[in-house]
Amino acid sequence: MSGGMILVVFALILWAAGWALNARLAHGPVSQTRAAQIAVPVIFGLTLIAMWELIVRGLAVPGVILPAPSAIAATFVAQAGTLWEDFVQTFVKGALSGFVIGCLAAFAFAILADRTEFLRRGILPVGNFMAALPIVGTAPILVMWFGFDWHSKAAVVVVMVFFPMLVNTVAGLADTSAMQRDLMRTYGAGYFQTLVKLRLPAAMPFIFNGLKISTTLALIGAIVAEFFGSPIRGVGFRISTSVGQLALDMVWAEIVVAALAGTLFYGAVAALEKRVTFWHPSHRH
Amino acid sequence: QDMDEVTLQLKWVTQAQFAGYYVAEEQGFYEEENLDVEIKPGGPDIAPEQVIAGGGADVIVTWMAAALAARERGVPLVNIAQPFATGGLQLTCLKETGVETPEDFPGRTLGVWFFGNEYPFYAWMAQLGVGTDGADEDGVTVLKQAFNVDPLLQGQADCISTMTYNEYGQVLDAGYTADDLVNFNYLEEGVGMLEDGLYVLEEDLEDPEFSDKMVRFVRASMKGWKWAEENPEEAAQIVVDNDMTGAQTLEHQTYMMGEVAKLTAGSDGALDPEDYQQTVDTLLSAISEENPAITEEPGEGAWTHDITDQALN
Amino acid sequence: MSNTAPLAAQGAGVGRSGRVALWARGFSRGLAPVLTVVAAILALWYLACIPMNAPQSVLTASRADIAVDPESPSDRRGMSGTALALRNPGVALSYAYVQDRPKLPAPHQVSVELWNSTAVLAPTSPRSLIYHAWVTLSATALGFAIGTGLGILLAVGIVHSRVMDMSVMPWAIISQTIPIIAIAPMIIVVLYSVGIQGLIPKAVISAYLSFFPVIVGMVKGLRSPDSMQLDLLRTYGAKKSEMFWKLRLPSSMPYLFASLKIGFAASLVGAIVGELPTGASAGLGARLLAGSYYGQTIQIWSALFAAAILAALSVGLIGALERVLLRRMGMQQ
Amino acid sequence: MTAQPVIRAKDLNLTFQTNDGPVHALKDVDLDVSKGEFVSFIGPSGCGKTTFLRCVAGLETPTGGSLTVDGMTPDEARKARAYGYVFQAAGLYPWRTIGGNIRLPLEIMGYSSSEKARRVKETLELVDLAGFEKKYPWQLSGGMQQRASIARALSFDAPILLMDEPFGALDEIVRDRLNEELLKLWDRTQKTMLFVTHSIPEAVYLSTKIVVMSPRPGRISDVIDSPLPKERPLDIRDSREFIEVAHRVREGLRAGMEVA
Amino acid sequence: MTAQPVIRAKDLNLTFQTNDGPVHALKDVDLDVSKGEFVSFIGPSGCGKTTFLRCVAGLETPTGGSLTVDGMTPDEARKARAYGYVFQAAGLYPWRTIGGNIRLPLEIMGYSSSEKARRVKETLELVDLAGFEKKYPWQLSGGMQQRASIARALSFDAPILLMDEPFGALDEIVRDRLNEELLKLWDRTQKTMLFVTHSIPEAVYLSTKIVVMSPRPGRISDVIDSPLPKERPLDIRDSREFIEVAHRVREGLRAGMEVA
Ligand SMILES: Nc1ncnc2c1ncn2[C@@H]1O[C@H](COP(=O)(O)OP(=O)(O)OP(=O)(O)O)[C@@H](O)[C@H]1O
Ligand SMILES: Nc1ncnc2c1ncn2[C@@H]1O[C@H](COP(=O)(O)OP(=O)(O)OP(=O)(O)O)[C@@H](O)[C@H]1O
Ligand SMILES: Cc1ncc(C[n+]2csc(CCO)c2C)c(N)n1
Ligand SMILES: [Mg+2]
Ligand SMILES: [Mg+2]
Repeated sequence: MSGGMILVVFALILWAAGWALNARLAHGPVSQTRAAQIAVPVIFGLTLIAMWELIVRGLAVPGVILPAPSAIAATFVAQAGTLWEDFVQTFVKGALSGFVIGCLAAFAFAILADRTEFLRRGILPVGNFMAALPIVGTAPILVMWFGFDWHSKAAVVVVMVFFPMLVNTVAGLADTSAMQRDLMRTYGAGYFQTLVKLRLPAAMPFIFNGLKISTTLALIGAIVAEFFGSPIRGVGFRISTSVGQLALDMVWAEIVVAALAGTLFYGAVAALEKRVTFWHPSHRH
Repeated sequence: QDMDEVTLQLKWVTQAQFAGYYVAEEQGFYEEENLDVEIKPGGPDIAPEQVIAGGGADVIVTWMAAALAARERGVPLVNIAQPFATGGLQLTCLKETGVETPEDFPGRTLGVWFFGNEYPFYAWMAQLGVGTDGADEDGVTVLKQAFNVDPLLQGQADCISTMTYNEYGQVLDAGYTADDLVNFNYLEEGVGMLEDGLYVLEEDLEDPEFSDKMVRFVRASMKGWKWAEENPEEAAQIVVDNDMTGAQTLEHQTYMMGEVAKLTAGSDGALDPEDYQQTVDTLLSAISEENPAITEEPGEGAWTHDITDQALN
Repeated sequence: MSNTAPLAAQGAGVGRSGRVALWARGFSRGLAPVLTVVAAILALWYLACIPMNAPQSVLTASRADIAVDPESPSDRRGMSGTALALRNPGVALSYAYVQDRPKLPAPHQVSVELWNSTAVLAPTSPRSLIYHAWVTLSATALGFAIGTGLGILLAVGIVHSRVMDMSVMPWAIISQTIPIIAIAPMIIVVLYSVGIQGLIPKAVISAYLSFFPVIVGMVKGLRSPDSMQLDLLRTYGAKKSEMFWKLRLPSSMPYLFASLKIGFAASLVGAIVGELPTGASAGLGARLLAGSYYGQTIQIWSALFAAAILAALSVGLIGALERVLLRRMGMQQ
Repeated sequence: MTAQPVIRAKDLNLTFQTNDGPVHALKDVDLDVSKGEFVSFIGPSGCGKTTFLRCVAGLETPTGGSLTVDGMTPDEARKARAYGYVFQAAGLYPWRTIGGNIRLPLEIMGYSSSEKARRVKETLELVDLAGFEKKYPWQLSGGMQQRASIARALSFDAPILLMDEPFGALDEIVRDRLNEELLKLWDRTQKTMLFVTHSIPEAVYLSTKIVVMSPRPGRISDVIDSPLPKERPLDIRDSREFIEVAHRVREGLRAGMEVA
Repeated sequence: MTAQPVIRAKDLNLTFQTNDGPVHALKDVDLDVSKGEFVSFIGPSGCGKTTFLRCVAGLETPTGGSLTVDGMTPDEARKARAYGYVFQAAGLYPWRTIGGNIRLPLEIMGYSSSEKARRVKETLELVDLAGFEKKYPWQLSGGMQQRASIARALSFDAPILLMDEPFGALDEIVRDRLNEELLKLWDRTQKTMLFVTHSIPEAVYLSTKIVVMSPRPGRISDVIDSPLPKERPLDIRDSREFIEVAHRVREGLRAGMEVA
């Protein structure tokens, strides 16, 4: 057996070992602890990365096709400054601002649409139609309209998160049981009171669903938009430029940045969700 | 009898820039050489160097700067033919913005193509001593220009990159006349770099069978180019027929064919070593963070006349 | 424990007095509001065309030797479209809807282009949008099938295996934070190099985007039975498989369909994104790109609308399937 | 006690359309309830008790006949905050604590902070849930949830109290105590009470008027005015009048069952 | 009747951890139930009746003490399909008709088609829901849903029947009838019954053993063996023994309340 094949076999053994370890952690007495809940996915990820390293080396995959994790890590450290600059440009300026504007606008719009039956009936189908629209396609148009800097990226993000948020919020506002609504009616509660005391709390699981979907969309939108014109910084810019320069290690370092940012963003929203919708059955068991 | 298969990866979408290959295919020049050629169109995010490294193509069309950069990064590309004798890359500025000479650049916003096409631009800026981080008065703001000429038309940039055979025509189409525009041709500015050439992997060339295939391929392709130069209208029609997106217009492709013919006119397919050396020197004169194309002489083997010598006999 | 105590959904039957009334009300309840909203959007759209296209209108007019204000092009450069339109109302209006490459094409321009590129041409012509829609749809459908199958399988695994729940779910989330467009060209190149091309690379990207909504929805759906419903089966000593078929699966149906709809839209995005880098092959994504490359805004918009119509039709189909199935299951009143 | 009628149902009909044909939930229901009366509804399950209460509260629209509350339509009365309603199931909001659930109507009706706190405390004590104010609904047993929902309806001053089997999930002792408390409250506040129960003794003990209903179609088969005095110690249940009334109710129920 | 014990609880404890401190739902519960016994549990709401039944069924894991069912752990017994369970709320599956809901356990336990059909029909008649087989749960009134859930538990042959206030939402007449039917069924099948109720007469009428519980912490305060004969016509409720037992239960409940 060649040296390369040995590495590949070793990778498979590592996989089995990692899985076995996780199985013990997950079913063992420690499974409920926080440490185990973090350790299991981390071990899973580490085995995947180790396998990647071994297989890339074992099969001698060219670095311009798929670089090894070790090379990516080295670039990540060496280029930390550039990566940070790209992160600020794409995530903070583009994605985050677009996310906030888009979600707030959708929320306000949902409340407005919800106010009158007529509007809701009109807007929901149109909103659903637009939500199914492959919004990435609007990126070239929005870049044309809003220029190449972060404003157009934010605009793409706004458009991308708007409809999922709108549809979720409207659906959430309607998700109350007959009895819960009847109770409010017996109190002679007004529209606003019913909204604040019943429908908004009841809508929270849906709203957070929309927010969570939007976090991943926001990042994708901001990056995609950079492919259609950008200043010379930003995650999307760097990725496309580095692919052209065959600097695949840099490409993957940027992907790591995006994944880290996205995961933290998602995690933050999920943590908030847990605090706000603690009462929902899916958070209780 | 079985024909030899060849896969060609283009640098960009189907257009008259690659007319020679489509003509050779349609006119049966490849078939005459007993070749079955598959032409794969490229696109904005397809790096031909990466495709060939992954084994997805036998031969690619790319620019020399990108090929040399790939070579330094471990993809040993060899230039086997150079159908484009000169280059069509230029920087096009609007006179009304007040840019007439390179001295007017500082403080301006310039549109540049990246994805391996940025090397000539950075070499030029290095030569002019103009900063590219846009921070100070003496520098320029660089914007990554996408696929079209919008930044110029919409006033987001003072100058943009164009190819003589394509984007420049689009600017003219948009209603500007040649008098409204100033063109800086990279070749004339002394930072020209060789454009579309044919490249293969070094180790493939060691295989005599493969070499032989390439000889026939280059011969047929050059025949196609010459045919295209002589019959620009028919060539444009062939290109349009091969466009699967249905987006190309005959009018624009005819224009493009006319301009491209000017670039291929001086070439019989053989690489001029002086042009090669100029490209290398320019690249080496401007090594920087932004411009990491190559850091040392590519050395022997970055190009060869073996194929063209045999093909032209 | 029993905060979900059952109460017949009272009042559901109120006012359903005959089909005639239903039909009569159908218009005001269904079509009229949608039409109103659409009309409002169209009106806004037409209005927006004027300032959006004003700079080009004014340029065209000045070339045709019509007096415009301000006269010098360099003075005009810094001005907004609205300002230009206000200073040249006549010019802005008369050229707003007739440009070849407008910044914002008017609805009728898009419809005409849509009509010309669908009804007039043979569906097999590369200039026909039907042809491109078909190319995209086939990649979407394949990717959607793969993604949905994978998503359901993983969800079943996650619900039944703690190891999978704890290890796969976080990584499924992380996988979605990777910008797909960044790796799409690489996926295509890598698959190229092992000899796979055409439909499958696009389908792989589609599947990558669509498995996530399905996994999330299905995990939620399979976990949606409340503790009493689960306890009931546990008292029967039901096996895990019986729990799945008799309880988890039926109660996950509404969630499944909701995520199928999102998943399909995601698949379509995936197929289009997969078509972008290979700008010269067929498909709606290639159309979008080619349009963008040549500044053909009308073509971009019509490709976009073709994609939206495709999505709406497919999602509508899934919705119809949902209604039929849920009604047969008695879950819809 | 027999003042002007507050609730006036005339020829009330309600038919539900279901997938297999219409269900006649209420048929030709005629009933007058005067201000301050305590009316119990009793009848086999499915006879339309809940449906009738819902009509009174304006939650269901009758398909025939007329129904007025204090001269207004049920809807207007509802908007005038005439009702306290205890549903057949507890229906607490899961995102609010027990205290928060009881506070809900007080918030809506704009009571002052101190008044809110006072009333929450008072009604929690009334239903024996002091100390559970900060718990969430799912942390309580079924009976405790039901008591919380009673507290919620009692916390504010609605002139009409509609209670749909409020004590169904409670044990006899607590039930007896709550029955007594309810009578006291009624005496003190002069509310008009509509009360659904399945327990004959409970109906007789509490009511000034007992409405016996029978199913398919749901209609009133008997209306019994109670001869019992207003003052009712628990041992009144051993008195002759009590047993007689109970007997008549039981007979009414039997008869209704046989016809159906 | 006093054969070997089927259910054996020794020093059983169960504590729930909640947001504001632990709740001691069961404390030091000792109880033996013999095969074929009919045991009723009575006690104020929140005293742990439901929790105890859930422990027996293996749905809740005690935090202390031991509990065996037929010598097995509750979990093993559950897998051996020893239980029929009627929950405090009906808990019908909304996507199945009433008939489909009753068929559910039969499907799981692999009864033959004809047997399934026969049993569904039989139990529907038993609970007076013949003709509602094809209706969906939300088309039924609260009491009808509860009856359907009783039918579901009775349709198959589990040796141990756990019923958590099954008749809470039913009217007296139907309740009486179902009480009689339940006794007949018990007599015929020799099942072991654990039955939670809030009605003292019901507990006394049905049981061979009455367990009185008291809350905070939930524990057993009295266990009363019934002296009543196995044959029990409805009017046994007027007998002296009956009234005496009822009295003892009531006293037990009172005492438990005062201590708490
Ligand atoms: N939403 C509905 N759709 C169709 N039928 C309904 C609906 N709600 C109630 N019904 C039917 O109307 C009849 C009366 O129901 P209702 O809930 O008023 O009975 P009830 O007297 O309150 O019974 P219970 O004592 O069991 O609560 C029943 O036959 C029931 O099946
Ligand atoms: N999931 C839970 N989390 C926290 N506390 C709980 C939970 N379930 C029950 N409890 C508590 O345990 C105690 C006993 O509850 P249980 O449901 O057994 O009462 P019960 O005797 O059945 O009352 P009821 O007659 O009202 O149904 C109560 O104080 C209740 O608040
Ligand atoms: C993203 C991207 N932008 C620009 C170019 C530059 N380019 C090289 S060849 C060619 C065709 C000329 O019309 C063009 C435009 C590229 N390759 N990729
Ligand atoms: Mg009812
Ligand atoms: Mg209980």
